[in-house]
Amino acid sequence: MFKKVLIANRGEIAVRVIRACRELGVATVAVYSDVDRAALHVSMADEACHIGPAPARESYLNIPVILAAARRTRAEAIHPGYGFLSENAHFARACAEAGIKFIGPTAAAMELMGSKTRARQAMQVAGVPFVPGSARGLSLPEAEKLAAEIGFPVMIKAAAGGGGKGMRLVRVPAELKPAFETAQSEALRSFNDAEVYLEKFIEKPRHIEIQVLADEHGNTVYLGERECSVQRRHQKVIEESPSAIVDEDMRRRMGAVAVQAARSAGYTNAGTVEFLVDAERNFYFLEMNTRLQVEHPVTELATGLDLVHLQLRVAAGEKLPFQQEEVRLRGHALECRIYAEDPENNFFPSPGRITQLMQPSGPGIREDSGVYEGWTVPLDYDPMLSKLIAFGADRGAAIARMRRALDEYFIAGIKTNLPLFRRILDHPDFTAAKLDTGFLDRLLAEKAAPFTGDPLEQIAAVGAALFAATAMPKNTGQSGNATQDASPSVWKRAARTEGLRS
Amino acid sequence: MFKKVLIANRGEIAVRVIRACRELGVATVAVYSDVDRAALHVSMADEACHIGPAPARESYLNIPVILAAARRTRAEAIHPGYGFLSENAHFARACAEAGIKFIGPTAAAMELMGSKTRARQAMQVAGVPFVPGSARGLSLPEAEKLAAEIGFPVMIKAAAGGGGKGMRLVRVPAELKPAFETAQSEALRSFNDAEVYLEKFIEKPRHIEIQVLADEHGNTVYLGERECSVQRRHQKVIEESPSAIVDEDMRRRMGAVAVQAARSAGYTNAGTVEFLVDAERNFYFLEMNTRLQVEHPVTELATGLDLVHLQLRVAAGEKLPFQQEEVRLRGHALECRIYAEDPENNFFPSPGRITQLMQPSGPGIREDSGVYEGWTVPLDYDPMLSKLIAFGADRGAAIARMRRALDEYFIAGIKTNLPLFRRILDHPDFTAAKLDTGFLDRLLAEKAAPFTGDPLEQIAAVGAALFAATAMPKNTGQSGNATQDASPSVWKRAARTEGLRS
Amino acid sequence: MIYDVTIGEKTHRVELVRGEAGWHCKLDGRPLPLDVVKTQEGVLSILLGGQSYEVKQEIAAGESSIVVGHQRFPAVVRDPRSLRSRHASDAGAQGIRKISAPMPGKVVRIVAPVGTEVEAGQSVLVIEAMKMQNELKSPKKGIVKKLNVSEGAAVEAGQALAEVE
Amino acid sequence: MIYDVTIGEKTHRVELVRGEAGWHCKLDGRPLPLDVVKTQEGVLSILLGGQSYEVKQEIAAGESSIVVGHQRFPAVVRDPRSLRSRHASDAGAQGIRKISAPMPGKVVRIVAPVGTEVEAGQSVLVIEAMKMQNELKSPKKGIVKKLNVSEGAAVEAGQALAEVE
Repeated sequence: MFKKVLIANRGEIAVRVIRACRELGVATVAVYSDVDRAALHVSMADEACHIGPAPARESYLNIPVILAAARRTRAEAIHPGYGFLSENAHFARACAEAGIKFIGPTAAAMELMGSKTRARQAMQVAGVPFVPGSARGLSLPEAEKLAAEIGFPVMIKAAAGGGGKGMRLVRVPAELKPAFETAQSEALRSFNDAEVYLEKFIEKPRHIEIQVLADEHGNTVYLGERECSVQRRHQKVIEESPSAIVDEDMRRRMGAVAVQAARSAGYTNAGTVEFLVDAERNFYFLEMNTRLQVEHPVTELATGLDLVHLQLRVAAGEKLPFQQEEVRLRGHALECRIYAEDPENNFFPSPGRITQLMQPSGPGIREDSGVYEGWTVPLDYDPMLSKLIAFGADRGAAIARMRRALDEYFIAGIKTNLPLFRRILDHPDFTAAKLDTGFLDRLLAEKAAPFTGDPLEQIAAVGAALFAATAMPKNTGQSGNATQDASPSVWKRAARTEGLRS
Repeated sequence: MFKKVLIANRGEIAVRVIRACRELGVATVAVYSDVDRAALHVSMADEACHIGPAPARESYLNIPVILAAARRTRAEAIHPGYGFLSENAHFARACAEAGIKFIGPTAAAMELMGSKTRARQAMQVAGVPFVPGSARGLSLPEAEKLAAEIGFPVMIKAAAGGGGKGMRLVRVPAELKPAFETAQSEALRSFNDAEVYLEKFIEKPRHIEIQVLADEHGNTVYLGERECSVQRRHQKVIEESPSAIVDEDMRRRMGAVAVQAARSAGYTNAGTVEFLVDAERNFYFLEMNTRLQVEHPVTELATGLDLVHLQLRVAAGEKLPFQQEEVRLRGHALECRIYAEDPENNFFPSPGRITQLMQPSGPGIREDSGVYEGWTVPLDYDPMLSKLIAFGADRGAAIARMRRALDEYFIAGIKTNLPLFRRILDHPDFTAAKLDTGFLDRLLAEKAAPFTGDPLEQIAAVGAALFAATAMPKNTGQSGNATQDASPSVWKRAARTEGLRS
Repeated sequence: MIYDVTIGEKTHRVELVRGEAGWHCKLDGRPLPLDVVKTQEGVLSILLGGQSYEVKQEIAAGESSIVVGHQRFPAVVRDPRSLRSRHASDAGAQGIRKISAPMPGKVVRIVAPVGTEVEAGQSVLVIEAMKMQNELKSPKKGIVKKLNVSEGAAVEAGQALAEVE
Repeated sequence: MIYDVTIGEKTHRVELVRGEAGWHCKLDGRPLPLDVVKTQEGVLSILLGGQSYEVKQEIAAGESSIVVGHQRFPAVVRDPRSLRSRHASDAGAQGIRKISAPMPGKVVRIVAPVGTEVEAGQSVLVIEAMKMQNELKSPKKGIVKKLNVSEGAAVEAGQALAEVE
């Protein structure tokens, strides 16, 4: 096993990898930009290197600086997390050249899967059905031509993309040009690569993906599926494992395809093969993500395995410690991605200071968080704060448990999408697993239940008055000035001496 | 399923039961004494009833008041948790007479298992080996006589006992009298029953127990074992499942015995059959605990089941939703009981205000807590604050994960036994699973590693000075007066304006 | 103390007197026998008629909401004697025809320059924050009358960017 | 600011100057190029030579410890100019022959009345708190010279209960 690993990432995934390293006795090196000096991953790591100013291109995407940090700290390997440099073949190659192990697939495998053309060829060999469209980057005229051929609606995607960044759905020819340009500039900003391509858009598909894991001795396994159909603008919001529509047979078939896809690419370490599944449960190859996924915890809870431990062990040259037949799914796991964004206001990011944080716990609840009370969420990066994961004996139990945990969860100072999850989990289509990637947009189009007349309204009114009467403007979301911080204590004094209590 | 359940308990177990009820859509009624008005279980429940002053005998042990609360709130059932009234047959009977379902075994089964004589007879029928001794309460002279017969060392136990309360080990005749009297008065205080009995003491035994679960339709299953050999003064400190020395065959044999014991007692709901296991892996029936155990979470993580859900379902008349063959253990789970006590000072209780609370989370970590930051731990009850549970693919992984979580755990304001766990988890005998109920006493007899010369000492010195320089006497463990609460904000201001940061 | 608490359309009058035994409370004239304990900063435990409520104060982006169980109630509290609001009331609720920045960010593109005719929901400009591009759409059918910003401009939360008439 | 920090047997001199860029620090005369950030109340993130340390202040029962990683260091900080301790130093360390109550509780039994000869470790009296009975043992072989409490008496933490000579 490695003695020391550098984590080229931030937020919850950096924390998650640091925890795994600590559990394996591996020393950790964190990297941080100007705005992340006080971030959780910096405090938790054994060492920390400053890598530049806030903008990702100058810090978390800055290959030379990150490699220099790895050399300086004598890190033997680099874990890229997800996003940032995790699917950047240049980086993987640069690591190899620097004699530092990149914890992920080889640059070659990454390039193959990163190239839609070659990935598509590999899939054809594997006999995988795929969605019609262009396999390579296009100019706007080419895009318009192809779209006309395969017919609308079509999807524009960043060639270097992933995670929905630089993706746009186009339903009518008139929308193509602006969407194409937005996608290009977003792709440029997110991935330093403006190339975009085009695909036929399948109506009401489910998004189901297979987790694969390969060691460097030719062993490749699949670890069940994840359904990620609850999406907003192609950003996954809730994921689960197993999928309600996947039975043993379908799992075996999808798994076999995914393993073959990985093998055909000479794939090593953890990866995910994404499929679109139509109403008839036909599955179409979508893409392979050559990294650890955000939603990997649901697979960990369903299989009892630790994917980051396995990533590290495989990267260190160990063989997979189990065979495919030994992989068994048990129970059901659900993940909610908690973002600093305002669901009541177009989900605009809501950076700022977390003035209060009450986190759920207890049976079947796991939280992978990257924040703490008092931390100021910078506006420079993806606004995901944390992942809340619930496990139960079956899907119903997992949903009930997630509801319970969400009731316990409280964040003040910034807006979050917490209120949204309750709506999703209570929606009859969700509880009935009638899902497709359009589910959430339809739900958001529905009017939220009005709270007026709610029996709790009176309590809320009294509570509001009590808070005003005992004025504690503590959690105002600004990083507190004198009065704001002083008054709580004043109030506390009052409360104790005069006694709020009866 | 019940519409409403009253939880006749407090602390983490009340919170844990409330969570289970919420997950099953069952309304909850909490009860609280004068000192528990601000307790977590009161805030979390749907309803709350005040049941009297701080002393348990006048509140949490007060049967008439608790039954009145159940009637008034129209609770259909009562969950007793553990301790307090959980093994009180009078209470179970009183519930039945009041037409309220007691979530646990029948009063008759409780009495049978509560009576050492009759339990012993049942065990003899079941052909279970048991430890020689008196099956019934004794007078001091009788005790002296019997001790002389079976020979020292002997153990004195409270007839109504459990959880180590009112237990004393006696190695030489001279110690018998004082120990007998201490045990009696402790038994009286803890269980309202001064009766004590006497048993032969087995050298270096392991404590291994079997979880059983029975519905009211004649189905009884066992859910694997728990090893609880890490004890101090007969109080369990760390528990795990499975046990390192129990193989499939031994598990099957112990399980069969436990199920037969339960059947012979007409046992229903969840219960635990405790065994002493000697160096040759012979197991002796110790006692049956007719309640949910503190350490039930390790069984939940190893089996993937939720014992409190199952308790509620079985009590509501449902059949067990699975067969014995379907019960499979996966991975390894470990639990640390976090107490408000000072390991550096005879483990004396350390009640007071929790001024700071940083709790671990992430992969494989579960916490069942009954406290929150700002809560003042009363000195009137058992000083357990929380249970930290770690799950891993195997015992080594679970231990490593628990170490990681303990590093993340921080409590200020009161002393806790957190520092002790690190010592236990690092001890070669523990990692090698060379355990017996004397392990912890031997460890405590060893000198703790001196911190002097530790490379971190310089950092600690600088840190101490920095805290002094920026004087924030926030967490002083007293329930804060004006200056203590005001100064942090003053300090905060200073920090922000002048910038602690470089 | 007397407060007018507006939740949605309804406004409630809450009268509070802090007595020896704790708080005496009247809601819209009716006395409520409350038992209130502050458990944490911004968190109250309220018992009323045997029911237990955990009441939390969520202040974010200048808006104050009261959370009870899993219900959130945007609440505006006024002291009728001083007729000003204690918390800024939710501007979004007032349905003005301005387009303003919901958070700090950068204008990356003007889609509809001044004079452009726009449908309701048609995008007027695109701003970027936290790696996400967001199209700010017109709240109504009309003509873009005013643009206070140009491409590349950094904008503050709440800053008025454009007007549609 | 200058502090003498005593950890175990060692006493370190720490000199602190708060400058524009943050803290300038000397430990026992040697300058330490610290990078310090306060992340939470009572929690510091310290970077020194690339190493990252989370440093927490644990104050409980009047004793102050500094937690670094999973190491706890009981620390006494003195300002040499004012020669008094900022935190009460751990009385237990001083090896006095008094028996004092480690926490509030109730005396349930006097085992060794005044005049009794006791071995080191032999119990002198039993006090109860939080449902646990605890025997307070003699720190030395000797004779119980003094008992300040009687059975049933409520005692405070730190209260001297008996003396053995």
